[in-house]
Amino acid sequence: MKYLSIFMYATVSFLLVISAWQLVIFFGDYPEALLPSPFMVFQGIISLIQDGTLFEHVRVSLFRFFVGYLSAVVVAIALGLILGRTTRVWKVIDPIVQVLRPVAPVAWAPFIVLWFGIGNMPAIVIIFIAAFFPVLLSTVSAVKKIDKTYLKLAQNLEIGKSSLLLKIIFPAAFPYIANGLHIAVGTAWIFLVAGEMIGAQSGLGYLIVDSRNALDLDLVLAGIFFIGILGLLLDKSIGLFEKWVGKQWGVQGS
Amino acid sequence: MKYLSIFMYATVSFLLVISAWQLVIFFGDYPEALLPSPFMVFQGIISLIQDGTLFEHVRVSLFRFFVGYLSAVVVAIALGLILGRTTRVWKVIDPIVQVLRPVAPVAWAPFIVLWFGIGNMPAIVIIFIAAFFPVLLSTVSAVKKIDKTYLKLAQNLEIGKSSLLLKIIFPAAFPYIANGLHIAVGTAWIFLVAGEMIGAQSGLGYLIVDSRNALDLDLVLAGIFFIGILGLLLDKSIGLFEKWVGKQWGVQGS
Amino acid sequence: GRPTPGENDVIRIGHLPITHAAPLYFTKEYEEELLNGAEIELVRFSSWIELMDALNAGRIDGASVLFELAMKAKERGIGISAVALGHREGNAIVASHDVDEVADLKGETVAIPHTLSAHNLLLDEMLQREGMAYEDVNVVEMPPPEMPAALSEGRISSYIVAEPFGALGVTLEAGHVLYQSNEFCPDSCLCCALVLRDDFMEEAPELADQFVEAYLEAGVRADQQTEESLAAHSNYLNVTDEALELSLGWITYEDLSIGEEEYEHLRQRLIEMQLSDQPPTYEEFIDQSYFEEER
Amino acid sequence: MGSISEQKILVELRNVDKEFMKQGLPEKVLSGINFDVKEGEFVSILGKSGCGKSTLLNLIGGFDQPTRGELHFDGMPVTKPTRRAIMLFQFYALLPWRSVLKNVEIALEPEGLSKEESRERAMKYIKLVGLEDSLHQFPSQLSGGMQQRVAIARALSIQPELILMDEPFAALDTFTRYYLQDELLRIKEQEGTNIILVTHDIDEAVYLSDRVFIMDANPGTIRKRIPIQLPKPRDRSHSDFQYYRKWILDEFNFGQKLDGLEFNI
Amino acid sequence: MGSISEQKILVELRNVDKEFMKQGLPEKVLSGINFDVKEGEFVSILGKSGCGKSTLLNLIGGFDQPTRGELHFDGMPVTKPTRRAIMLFQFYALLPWRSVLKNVEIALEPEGLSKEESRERAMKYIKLVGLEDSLHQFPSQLSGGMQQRVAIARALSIQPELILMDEPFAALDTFTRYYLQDELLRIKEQEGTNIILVTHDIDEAVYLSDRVFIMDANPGTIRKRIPIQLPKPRDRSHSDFQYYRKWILDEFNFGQKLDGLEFNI
Ligand SMILES: Nc1ncnc2c1ncn2[C@@H]1O[C@H](COP(=O)(O)OP(=O)(O)OP(=O)(O)O)[C@@H](O)[C@H]1O
Ligand SMILES: Nc1ncnc2c1ncn2[C@@H]1O[C@H](COP(=O)(O)OP(=O)(O)OP(=O)(O)O)[C@@H](O)[C@H]1O
Ligand SMILES: [Mg+2]
Ligand SMILES: [Mg+2]
Repeated sequence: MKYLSIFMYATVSFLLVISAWQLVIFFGDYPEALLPSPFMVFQGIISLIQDGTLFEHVRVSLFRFFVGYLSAVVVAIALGLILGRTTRVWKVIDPIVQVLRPVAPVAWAPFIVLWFGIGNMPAIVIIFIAAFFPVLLSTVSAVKKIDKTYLKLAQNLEIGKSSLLLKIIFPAAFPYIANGLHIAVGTAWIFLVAGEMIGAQSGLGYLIVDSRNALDLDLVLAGIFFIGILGLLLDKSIGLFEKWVGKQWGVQGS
Repeated sequence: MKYLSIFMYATVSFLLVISAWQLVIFFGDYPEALLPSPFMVFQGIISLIQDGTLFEHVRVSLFRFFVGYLSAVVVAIALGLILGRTTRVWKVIDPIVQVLRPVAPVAWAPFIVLWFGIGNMPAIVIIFIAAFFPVLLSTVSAVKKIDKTYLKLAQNLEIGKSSLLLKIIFPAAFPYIANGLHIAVGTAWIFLVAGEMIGAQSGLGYLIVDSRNALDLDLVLAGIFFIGILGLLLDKSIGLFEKWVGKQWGVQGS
Repeated sequence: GRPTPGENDVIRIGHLPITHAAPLYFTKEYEEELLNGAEIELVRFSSWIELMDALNAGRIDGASVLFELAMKAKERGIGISAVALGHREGNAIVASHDVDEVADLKGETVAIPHTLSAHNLLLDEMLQREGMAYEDVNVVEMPPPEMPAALSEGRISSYIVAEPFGALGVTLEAGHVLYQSNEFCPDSCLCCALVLRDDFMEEAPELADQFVEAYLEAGVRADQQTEESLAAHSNYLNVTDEALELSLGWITYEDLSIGEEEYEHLRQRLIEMQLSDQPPTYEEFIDQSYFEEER
Repeated sequence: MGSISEQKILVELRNVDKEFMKQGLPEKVLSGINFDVKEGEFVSILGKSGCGKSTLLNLIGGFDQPTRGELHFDGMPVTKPTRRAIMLFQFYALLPWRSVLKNVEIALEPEGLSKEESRERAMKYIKLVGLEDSLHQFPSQLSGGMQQRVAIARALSIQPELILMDEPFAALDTFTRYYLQDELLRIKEQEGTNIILVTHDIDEAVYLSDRVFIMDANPGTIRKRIPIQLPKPRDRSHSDFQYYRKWILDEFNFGQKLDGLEFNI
Repeated sequence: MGSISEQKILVELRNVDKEFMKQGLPEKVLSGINFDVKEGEFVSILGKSGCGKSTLLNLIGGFDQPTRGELHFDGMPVTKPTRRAIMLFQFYALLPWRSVLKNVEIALEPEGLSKEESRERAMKYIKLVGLEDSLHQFPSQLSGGMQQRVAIARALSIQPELILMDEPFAALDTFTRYYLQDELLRIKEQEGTNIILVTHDIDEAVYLSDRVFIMDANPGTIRKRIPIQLPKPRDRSHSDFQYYRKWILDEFNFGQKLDGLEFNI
């Protein structure tokens, strides 16, 4: 029932977009090379699927994404848990993070090539950078925001340092960290296109850039379509993951 | 006292970065053109300040940023307040938003150029897109999350529709909307570089891209430095703005 | 698309900051002298993609662009014509110090800026000469500014790209010149072209005439290796004098006319390499009327 | 008692049932509720947590509809909330972004008064609850007790016929609670508003009400109606007071033994 | 009383002051607090909201240090929290991501018991509070009363000499509160733990304690120590009970008139 209704609404919005698009083409009178029609894009999608390249691009992109994202998450959470508890060290690190964070990962491209070369690495590094800061900042602030009662309790029970970090601080901070993970999935995925512009020879970002190079705007739109759909799926999966952890930890609904 | 200590910590972190950087250069033995030294970057910054171009780049970038960001905020909040209250319409719009959101604004470049030309507009449009989705989504979810008691109260008092929206729903949702505004400042600013790659002839993003094309990596780093500092200032200002609104509305601390 | 021709007499021409666009710089530098009253606005882009977007959408009146890329746009139905070359020669194959001959590149990575470029064709030509296949090397597309760094760090073994990046690689001692383009295809390695939008030429034919004439004259001036000309170059290209001089030594701007034969060669190469199905013919795409008037 | 029974009936519930869907199945939360509240009466509904007190109050206020049965307010079926019956919420439902004065004034907006009239009316009721010195303070700057007094002023300013109170003093400390209970009685005397109060505090019910309805849970029913025949003001430590207190306590202890309270807490 | 005064002194406060910085200036929250708690005694500290009750309890527990004065626990100065004196928090401080059993087991971790011993000890105290059927449930699946019972089991499992309780039943409804108060007395009898309880509920203080300390605010001082000389179990509606109740009520009403309660709420 619930899925059926979601599906119905999605269909309505899909039809809405297609008609709006067709109307723009109809009234705007653009050359096809500059604004492909829905049908052309559909054909493009089909051809990508048929010759198997789509599958390959998706596979490569997801691989890069997961390597970059997961390593960023692990490093950022570990660092964040420690930095959140060591106020003075964080005060020194904080200005650095604050200045680095607003810089687009793309701006680092020359240095990324210098240190990490070309191919998979630049995309992975850019996704790493894009995911790292949101997760780090949300972990640090999650640790700082922990209900003081938990800390008092731990003091009172004379719980050891490592137990405190793993069994109390981490789970207590988790809901807020999860929020950071959620935001980071979005931002990191957005930077996939940028990351795959630096010397990559495959992946959805490359597909878009390469099709743009070849003036195949229908394939650009097909690429955009798949990036959007996969981004949506990634977002939903991390939502499910959050729920699953929540269930393990007895948080209901929230 | 408080500002003094912030300043001291910032100085320590600054020195830390500079020394780490110098060490990398020392041990890595990279050609200067590929990894400029702190001193070269400092010289670059000075020369940018002296010939006045820096000021111009900053002015243009901030102008584009504010036009894009503020218009996105106004449109997204207005739409969000309405969509948050009309569940069925939102169910149709939601899938569209969810699929569009993970697509990098850069991927739209061919269409942005087609409709908006080159110069200021692509940067403004890209910043608009980057800011629009976080604000819209946070507004909609803020409206949906409003404490039901406020709505019951409004029903009970028989308060009119427009009063309800402006005097109850908007202020009640504001803290959460403000959170969206905060996130959006960061994301939007990150996309400045991308936006100023499309035919712009000035701005900090242009400075970075153009210096990169000229292999003037010292100026690239100078540009990164200013993007970082300005991003930090923007972030702090929106923080102050939030606090100011909070004060007007009697929210203390939080 | 609807063109937005520059207000009044402003001609908007797109380019990338490379030595290959020098005639444009000189047109701008001597604008008052050459254009009597008209104005040219040089719009600098950071990559070919963005430049093509603007050209296709009619946001600029013309551009100095990779010939092959312009042909692709024409094939796609964009109303543009090539009126002159950007330059001749000036495409060096730069290789790392441990590559002494082409055979050393087997299995190595070679960078080019774009598949639709003279550099790609050049690579293929070079490999063919040495009896190697295109597939013997690992070709990657990457932004030109990243190439010297990638070469220096051993991420790639060679790159072929527009100037001044070749010269920059050499002056940074990241690599050495393996070959110059003229060693493979003398006079027929068409690289960059000046293309104008047809609607611009139709709406302001006199302005277009004036501009192309100025452009050709500017080419002659750009070719002179005088102090003055060097100074003009460095007004537009922010590179060391050393790299600039090296780079200019490899290029000529004197004869910018597009010969039918050399164009046909390029067409065939594109088809051979399966980069294009039906590239436009000489008649469709090349407008040499300016040269005819002159002669 | 005599005089009240002759007065007109303000609220009337006839066989009211309320079901909520729980995991797809309907669950009966209220079952066969029958009672009248007469004009001038102060009625308390007393019951354990989760027995359906808030649900019942929501029905009376028109915030929700009964699954079965009839519900009348002043002779008319209740279909939606109106300004004639104002709910006072447990956590006050003040708008934290508006000052005390503006919190009261927003309630007067739908009456279309002039600015001066509206200000005057608001001031009158703010004075009534003794908050004229905190006019321009925000709710967060007030103690819990003061916040609830603002909510009372807001409710009164509308001059409703009925005020519905959902555990209004539960979040306050004992001393503040005692004080506000006295205030409430004084104001009710002065304004003559009818009040239905929901609470789980036996003392509060006995101290304030003319009648106490005792509720049972699973499903919520009215087990007993106890008229409190004590003169007001009442003395909390007087033996008559203790008599009612003990009576009600025993009622619950009796229930406790039957249901096995241990498993309900 | 006789037997208690001969017993050893467990907690001893001598001229304890506590100041907090408020907008850069020190504000005295507690002033000249002096009292002893003897072994076996159940002491309640009764006071209005904000009078410094929690601050006082934090000092005794070692969570904070007095600005002036001395504080001894079992003859030793208190410098930091220890497992010998366990605090029971108002909102239970259960770890919501751990089941009932694991919430108790984590408290036993520092004792270095084997897995079986630890499980056995946890089970013993979970049974004591009657929650053996909810072993694997999460706190969010329990009612407030059950949650507080888990917290009590956790505190007891450590077998501390002293339990400090900060308004432990304030968030529960009256009936649950009554029930848990009885439970608490039963458990205290069985385990022999000393308890210091902070509350603003007069009935609770009278019902549970051997002695009630009444606090004044601004700055917090102990105004009165009232020994409750009633046999346990006590009857809430007995006249002796009411006698103490009225006495304490009058104490506060007396204070009220002096301070002008209206401006303190
Ligand atoms: N909207 C709803 N949907 C489903 N079940 C509900 C809803 N509202 C209340 N219930 C259920 O109805 C029962 C009674 O709830 P209600 O809030 O009326 O109790 P209460 O007596 O006010 O309790 P408390 O003293 O804790 O406020 C509870 O079991 C609750 O879970
Ligand atoms: N960490 C702190 N910093 C500054 N002031 C504090 C701090 N803790 C408490 N106070 C102040 O000390 C006073 C007493 O607070 P405390 O929490 O001890 O009161 P309480 O009697 O427990 O009140 P309640 O019944 O509301 O819990 C209050 O005025 C409070 O604002
Ligand atoms: Mg309720
Ligand atoms: Mg307290």
